[in-house]
Amino acid sequence: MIISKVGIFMKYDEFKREMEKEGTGDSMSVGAGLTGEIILYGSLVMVMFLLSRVFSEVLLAIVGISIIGIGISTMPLIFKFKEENSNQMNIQLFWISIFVGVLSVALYLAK
Amino acid sequence: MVKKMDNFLPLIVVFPLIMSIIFSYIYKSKIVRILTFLMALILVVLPFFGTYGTYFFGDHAIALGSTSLTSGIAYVLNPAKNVMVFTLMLIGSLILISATGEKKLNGIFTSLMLMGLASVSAIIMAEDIFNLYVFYEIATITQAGLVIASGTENAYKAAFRYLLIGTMAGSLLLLGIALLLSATGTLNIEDMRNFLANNSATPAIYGGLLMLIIGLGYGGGLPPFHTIKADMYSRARPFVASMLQTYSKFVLIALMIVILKLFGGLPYFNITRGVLIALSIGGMVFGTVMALLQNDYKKLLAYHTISQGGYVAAGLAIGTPLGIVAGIFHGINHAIYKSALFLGAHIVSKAKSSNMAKLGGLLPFMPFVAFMILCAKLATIGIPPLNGFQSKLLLIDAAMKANIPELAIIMILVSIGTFVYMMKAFYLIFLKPCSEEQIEEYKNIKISKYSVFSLAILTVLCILLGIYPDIVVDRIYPFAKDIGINWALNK
Amino acid sequence: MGVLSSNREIAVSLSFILFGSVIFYSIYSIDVVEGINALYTSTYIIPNYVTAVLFDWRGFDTLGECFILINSVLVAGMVFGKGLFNRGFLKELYRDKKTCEDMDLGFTPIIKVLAIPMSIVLMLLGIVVILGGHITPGGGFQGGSLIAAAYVLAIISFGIRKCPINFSHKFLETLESFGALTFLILGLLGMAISGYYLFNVGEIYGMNPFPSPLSIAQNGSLNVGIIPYLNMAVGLKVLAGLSTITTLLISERIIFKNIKD
Amino acid sequence: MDLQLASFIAAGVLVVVGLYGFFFVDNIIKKVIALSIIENGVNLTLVSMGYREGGYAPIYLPTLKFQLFSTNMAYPLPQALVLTNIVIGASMLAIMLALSVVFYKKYKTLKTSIILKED
Repeated sequence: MIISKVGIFMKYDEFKREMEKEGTGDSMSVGAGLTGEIILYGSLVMVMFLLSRVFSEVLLAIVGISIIGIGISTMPLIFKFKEENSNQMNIQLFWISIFVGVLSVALYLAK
Repeated sequence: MVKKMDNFLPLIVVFPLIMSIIFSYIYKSKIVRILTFLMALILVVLPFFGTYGTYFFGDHAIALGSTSLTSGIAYVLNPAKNVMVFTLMLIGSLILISATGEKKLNGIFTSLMLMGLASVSAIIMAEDIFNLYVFYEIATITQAGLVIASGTENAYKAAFRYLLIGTMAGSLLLLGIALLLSATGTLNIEDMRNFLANNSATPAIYGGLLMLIIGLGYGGGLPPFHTIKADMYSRARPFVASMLQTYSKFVLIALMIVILKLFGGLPYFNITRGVLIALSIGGMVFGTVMALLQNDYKKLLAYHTISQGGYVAAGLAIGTPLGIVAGIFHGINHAIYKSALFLGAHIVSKAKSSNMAKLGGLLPFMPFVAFMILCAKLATIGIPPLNGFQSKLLLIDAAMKANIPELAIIMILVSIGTFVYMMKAFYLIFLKPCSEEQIEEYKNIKISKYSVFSLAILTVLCILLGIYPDIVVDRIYPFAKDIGINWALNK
Repeated sequence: MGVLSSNREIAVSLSFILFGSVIFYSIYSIDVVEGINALYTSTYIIPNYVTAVLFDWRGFDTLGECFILINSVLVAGMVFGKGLFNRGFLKELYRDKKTCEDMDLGFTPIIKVLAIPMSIVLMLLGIVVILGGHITPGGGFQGGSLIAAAYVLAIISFGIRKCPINFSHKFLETLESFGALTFLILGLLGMAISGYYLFNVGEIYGMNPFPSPLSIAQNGSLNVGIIPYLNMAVGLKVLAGLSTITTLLISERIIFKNIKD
Repeated sequence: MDLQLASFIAAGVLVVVGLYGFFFVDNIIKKVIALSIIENGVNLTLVSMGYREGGYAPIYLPTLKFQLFSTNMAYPLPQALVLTNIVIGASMLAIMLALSVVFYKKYKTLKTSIILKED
């Protein structure tokens, strides 16, 4: 089955194992986690579409979507994502500082 | 002698402040409970004291002569702001009523609640940007205090984080205000808007805009500040959390309106609008994805608040009149159904735990409460005929009319996620089969009548606004038309 | 940031440099527009223009700022166990009575002898600064914080138990509530007379609320209105608020009292 | 040298140094101090905005001519805003210090990475 190798569909068992580590391995939670993964990717794809439309760059869309595709085939993104969203002060400060940096670039340099 | 004016608008802010001092002074006394109840009743009528129009504090109106600027502090009340203040006060009153059922109610808690209500209504009405900053800081300290009130170690930590980052964001916001003051020479929002529209941009103005957005992100819980906010909501008592989320929703709306008012029509605002839309998409997606992973009911609700905040921000960030109406309307709806959900969580948490894996089978013990919680959940997912449906429909309509179908698709995707975790929570709490011992435990649960009363009123409001959305929308529309601009992404 | 990986350190430094330069550039390129200041500088209300802006033009800001102080005293009290829903965490922390020692830094007699006269002089100066706030440099905040500083000086040099100048906690609370309520009610007075909140009432039934000497007059305007009273209210509130915060931070007894029941 | 510009530069330095301390220093008390430095930088920005070359302090003395005084005095508005902001800063500081006292009691350390770690 070639298709299952690139999808996240084969990863169900791995996903379940990962979630059991945190004590939330029942089927409902795993389903919810998978939904989260799909929403994350889906919104990334949509954002890529939007960006490519705003900047009128077809190439950006293609490159972005293929990067997302590679991301999908390698690993579940969502656990990484959860780590980044933890409430450890240092990680929060890291993201805030990245945010202010990106914001200042967006407002000042890209006008 | 000046001609006497009969506008009691300041009482909306001042009366809760006076009562809050009295409450903090008599905090141990036995009459606190009765007074709190009375205060809750008074709060509902307070928003009707003001008459529409601009109110000048200390009779310092628009100065004639050398400058035609407003010299003092001005507040503006219009139907849209009145609806927001009324919603805020109503929810505050219902929370105070359900707090009277608490065993350890004390005056300090009531006092903080009242200060928060006064300061957030001041933020909504203020037409003066420094006054807005002062009340923004009061709201920050109040929220930290309300979290600390629950007294656990985690609550202390959440409040500490919130204060540390809040002080930074507040200082940067003030820096922005200082930059704008230096560039425009005024603090009044209307005058500032006129100045900005007629003069070209300087680096100081860009800096001011940047700092205002940082303040907005913090006050409204947009990413990357969402983890701090979610932490706060989940660590506070659930019925306190319903108040906290109401505060930050209205702070978000008020600050967004200020930014739109100041910069909305300017040519260099396009990139900022993109940034704001990106932030709101981030809020929606991050909130939902994190909520899908949670196992604790309170945390789930906390992240759900973040994702709905993203919706509100998205509507306002689009900036067309329809988008602004949709954003404000969704904010009001969200405040209502989310308070209902948190109150439901408060009732459920009487069953010892908020960990969903340990709950289950609660339906036979509180069928009426379960029904109301289900109503609120359906409202948040966006199922007709409840209020969430109406505002989400408006939001998606606004996104389509601005020619951003991608945003609409993301909204629908996020709604699906909301459906999944809300139904998961409902199943795990109310429907899942449970053991005999648990049933024995459940028999001892005493449900506070006050909480159920508040929950019932909120549910009725959900249905009412779902069937007659025009009650709110008609009041917001003229205001939105005033500050919104029509545009569409034509590429 | 402590525990971050080196890639992250680089990213964070880069974005910090960007943000810092943006802040620096914005502040550097400030070009002050006169704007509303033209009105503030050309209108005579009282000799001290800063106080005029604080209490007349922008009185409501000052009110809000008073409430921040009150709020902070409340919340700081809450951190130390006042009015919590659940005191389990604090009870666990402060279980052993041995740690209940009030701060006494063991200063030498020289400091102890000098501190009291100095703090008395400072307090008197503070009172002068508050009362003359509308004609001389100073005002409610400045005077209030001077008095609070004097009190802090006394407590630090003697320790809170043996300090000769000792305000009780209840007294300070009363003072603070009284100050804030006075401010609010003076605002309501303006509303009753003119319809505008915090209106600077010039006369009440033909009486001048604060008769002032002719020598501070300009253009025949003698009237300072209610500003001196507002100054006093703010002074009381600030001195009580700052002293309460110090007492809270310095003494563990309050925590033990709060978590006793 | 232009005194106002120098003052603005100093304010910018204070804000940036404060932000550095807030983002990069691990000690919680130092973080709080850094926040206080940011605030002082903002206050300095505001005060410098009121500066007038060779101006008078905004206190009217009857010996001065009013016309001369009013055209040459420093702007009072930023100074009033600073007075307000100082009290705001002090109150925030008080709560944060109170919380630090409690956490020091619990953890016997001031490291942010230990006190505010993930939970």
